[in-house]
Amino acid sequence: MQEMILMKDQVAKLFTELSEEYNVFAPIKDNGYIAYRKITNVEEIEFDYFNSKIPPKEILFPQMEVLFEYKTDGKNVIEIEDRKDLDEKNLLFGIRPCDAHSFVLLEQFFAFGNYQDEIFLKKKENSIIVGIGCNSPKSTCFCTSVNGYPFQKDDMDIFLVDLGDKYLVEAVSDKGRELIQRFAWLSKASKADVKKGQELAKKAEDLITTKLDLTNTSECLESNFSNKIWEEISENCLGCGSCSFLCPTCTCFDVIDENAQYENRGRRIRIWDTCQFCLYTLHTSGHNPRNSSIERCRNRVLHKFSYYPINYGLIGCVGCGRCIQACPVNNDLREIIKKINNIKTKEEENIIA
Amino acid sequence: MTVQTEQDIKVNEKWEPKIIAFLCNWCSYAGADLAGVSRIQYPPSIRIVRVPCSGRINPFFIVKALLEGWDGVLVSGCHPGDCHYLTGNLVARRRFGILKDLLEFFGIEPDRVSFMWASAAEGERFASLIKKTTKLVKKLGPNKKFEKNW
Amino acid sequence: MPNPYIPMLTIIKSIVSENQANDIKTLELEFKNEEDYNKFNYIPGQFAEISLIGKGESPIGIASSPTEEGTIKFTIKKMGTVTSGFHDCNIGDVIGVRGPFGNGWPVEDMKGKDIVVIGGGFAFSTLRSLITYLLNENHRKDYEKITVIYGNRDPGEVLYRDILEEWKKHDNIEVVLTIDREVEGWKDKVGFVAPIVKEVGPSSDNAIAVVCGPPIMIKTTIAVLEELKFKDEQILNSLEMRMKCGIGKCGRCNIGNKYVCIDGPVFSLAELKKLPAEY
Amino acid sequence: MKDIELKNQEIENTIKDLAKNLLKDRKVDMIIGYTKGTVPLSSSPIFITREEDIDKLIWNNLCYANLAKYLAPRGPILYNKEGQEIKVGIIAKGCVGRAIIHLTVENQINLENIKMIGILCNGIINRKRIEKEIGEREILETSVMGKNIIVKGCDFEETFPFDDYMNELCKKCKVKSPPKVADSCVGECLESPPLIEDDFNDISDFESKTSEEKWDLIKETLSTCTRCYACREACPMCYCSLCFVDQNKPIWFGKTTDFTDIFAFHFNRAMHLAGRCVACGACSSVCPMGIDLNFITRKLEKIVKEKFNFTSGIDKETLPPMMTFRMDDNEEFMMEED
Repeated sequence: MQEMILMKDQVAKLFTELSEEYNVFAPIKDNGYIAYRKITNVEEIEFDYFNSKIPPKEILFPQMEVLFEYKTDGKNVIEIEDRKDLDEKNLLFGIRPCDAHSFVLLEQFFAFGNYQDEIFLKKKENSIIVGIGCNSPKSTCFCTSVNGYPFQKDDMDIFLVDLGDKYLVEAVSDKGRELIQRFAWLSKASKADVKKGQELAKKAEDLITTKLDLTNTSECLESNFSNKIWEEISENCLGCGSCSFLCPTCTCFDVIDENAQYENRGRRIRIWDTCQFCLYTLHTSGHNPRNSSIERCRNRVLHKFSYYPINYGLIGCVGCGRCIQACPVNNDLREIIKKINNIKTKEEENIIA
Repeated sequence: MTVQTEQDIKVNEKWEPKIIAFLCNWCSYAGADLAGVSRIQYPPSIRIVRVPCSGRINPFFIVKALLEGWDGVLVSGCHPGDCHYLTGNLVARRRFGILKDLLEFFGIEPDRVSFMWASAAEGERFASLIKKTTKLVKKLGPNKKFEKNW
Repeated sequence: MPNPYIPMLTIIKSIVSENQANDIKTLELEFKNEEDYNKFNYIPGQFAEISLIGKGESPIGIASSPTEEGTIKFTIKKMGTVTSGFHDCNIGDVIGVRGPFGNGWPVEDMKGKDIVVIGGGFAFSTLRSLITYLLNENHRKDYEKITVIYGNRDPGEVLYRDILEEWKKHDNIEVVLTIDREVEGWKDKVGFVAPIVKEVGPSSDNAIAVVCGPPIMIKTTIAVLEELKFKDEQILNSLEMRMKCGIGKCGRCNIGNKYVCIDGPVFSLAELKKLPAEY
Repeated sequence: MKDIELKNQEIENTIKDLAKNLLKDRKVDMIIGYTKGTVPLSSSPIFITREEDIDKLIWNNLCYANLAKYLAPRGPILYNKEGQEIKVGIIAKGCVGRAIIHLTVENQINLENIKMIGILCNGIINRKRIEKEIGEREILETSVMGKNIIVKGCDFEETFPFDDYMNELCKKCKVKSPPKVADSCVGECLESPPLIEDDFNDISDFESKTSEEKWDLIKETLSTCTRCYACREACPMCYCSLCFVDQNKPIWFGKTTDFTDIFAFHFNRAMHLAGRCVACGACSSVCPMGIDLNFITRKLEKIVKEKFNFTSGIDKETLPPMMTFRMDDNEEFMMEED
């Protein structure tokens, strides 16, 4: 389909037309950092940004989400109400390629097996992703090492390239194509614009300095479960949740009931959880299969770089680098991967006692 | 929370605040009992929770009460030196001193949470302090800060 | 697909206290509407997420066998917030049930084989479901010799005493009860489960051993079974894991890349040996 | 005052020598220190057992972690595989020394096993403030030159005055090196507990606000909290085996990110730190959402200073306020009949 041009001053016009039908989520500045929020007017949008602190995953899989609500007669439940807001249409504006790819991983996970997580899947169904290429990736980015690249557009519906005063617009999916046809006032992109887009793509890719070789990381992880290297990797880990709560592919959640007991109603909600917390696998009997930071750090790395490839054939990491920036003790994931890759000695020699 | 205008306070003149009162079993609870027995009138705004000693009060109780929507919290124990457990109220006094300052620093109106000593013989004093607390909390209006509106 | 987190509503029909300490009770639940029950077809060894809506949800093994029509039973030990909530319930209260989850005992592959059922403590509930299923008149003939070895700390802890007595009367099943230490008035065996299994010495050819109980009992019993030349595929056990969703989404019950709630809870020793020792 | 980067270099050399000697003479089995971070504006705690790793040790103004955290019971460091206690050398800036002393007063650590390698701390940079002011541009490299912090990116270079962009707590810090305790302190130590005067004027304008304004400000500051507990896990004083937010019998406060639950967590953690917090600023330095908790720390110090004339972690003999009481404690806050 022919690439189009959207002038930056036309974004307001685009937004007003979209916001009747869609809840528009876009990057705004919140307490010093970028966050994706539902916006009411276009001035709130922050156009010059690298990426958000909390990934856009929180739009479709929020940190606190209602599973169902219920009414009681004081003691017993009399009625359970399913969620009614799942059919609302969302438009996610300004999503980076790595985060867009994270939606594919999340969808793969929530749809896997004979139980599908309807809540996430319906919301993803009703969302349109308008992504933007990364003109200036950071040194902590390593999307090229996990089958991604700064201008990857196949996980988006509409792909924009920031050409300075205008956007190069390209429809990727049918949803995207059908949406673009509605805006007849978009002008056609010139050859020069398209060429400039490709140059930016090439330039962005060269900016990525981190190169991780993940070819046999999965096997290495599998055969080195009780290698002493894990003690060294998790030595200074504090066991907080920063890395998982800022990770676009972490999906673990806890389920809690909340009651408004004086009004005889309540709701069952789910909140983000992380394998780094002590309660995560604590049995009621007191036994905890993953008792210290050694097992927990290992589980996080294994889950994304060994279990995901085995179960779903995809690497469970999009290379956004948020966990590298957020870690209080700077436990760099790239260093962990390098340490795993160059484990020479077989597993038997240095076993965790 | 909207700023409480003069007009609002007048409107809810008949609004009776709900105050949870942790009374120490040996002095304050007996004081309350004495106030009742000698027919001393005081506003029906408090709900009494009897505790062995004011030292038993954990700051969680007070924060949890405010979170659950109580309009005021009152903790009453024996006068220093009269404590049945000798040092319960002395330990509590330090804890409450810090708690009161911290609550105020975090934006909870100071008059919402009050501490007092009342011995078993001071029925009068108990009733007047209840009147005073109720007046203070009534002036502040209902506790709307922690409503989880869903 | 409906929202998988919404439970089906059931009503408590009967509550039976199973032990002297009165901290283990069996709840018998009847589904509020009929087609929920018809949809709820399960095999022994599966579990369900039963919830006291307002308090929480917990994964409990289904104690009743599919052959017992009309209701489903759960044996619950009073441990945490939710289970204590169940113990405060009385007849007629509403309980939410989600399930059945997990793979359950492979009753099909067990056909034509000797079955050695080894249970310990209150984990016997899923074994009760299995044994009742096996003893059912139109299933019993598919299986050879059935031996049940059930160990407990003391007589007060033995679950389902009436059913055990009844099974003892049957001629097509051998029931061996044991307690850890000698208590006067106890007619059956005394000693830990593992030595008793060695004593009973079930033959391992064409046999399946089903082990379910506290981790220490499983470890010692498996050692004995290996001595009796039970191969790894012949030893099955049902794992206990912390669970929240029961459908493989909340992520916490994984051993290696397998989730205990969807790939288990029943694993053969061969499968367990392939997984990392993290359970 | 000598330029900061020379001072840092000097400190770095001394701690390397001291650490090497301690390891060589088998006085300690392990050294806990800081090493260079792989990302600008950060450092990483490191545990050194071999002499050849000593030169991984660094000292700069980004060593924000409080290393005493690894000594408290939850840290696995204190015992080797056979379960015997091991002797640990620890790079101790002032607040790390205070934390160790306070943990000793609370009988959590055994001081004979600990050798504090004392240094005269010259302040920690407020990394989150710089991160927010640089905004979305990438920081490639940071350094300290003369009186300024130089932050370089691919197409920009910004300088920040060191004294202003230092951590708020470091600006007011009076205990720049660890107080001397018996023979467990090598290098720079304070001979006697320092005399602390502090007018706490930095939080007076916040305190003078009305309850409404304070509540709105607190709500605005804390509302972006994601409950990841990095602040709790970085704090040396938070060593409970089961934190009150993790308890479920009873469930005290919710675990959601609704503001009531965020308030409950931060308020009660502050309450638990009264008279125990050693003002190291680690909680604000590690917060991924850049929430500045330092003004709460300042208030805690102020309450305890004014009411009980106590500063935590400077004197092994005096008991912290919440562990004792006096007959004549002040009680103006008590309600009296009017």
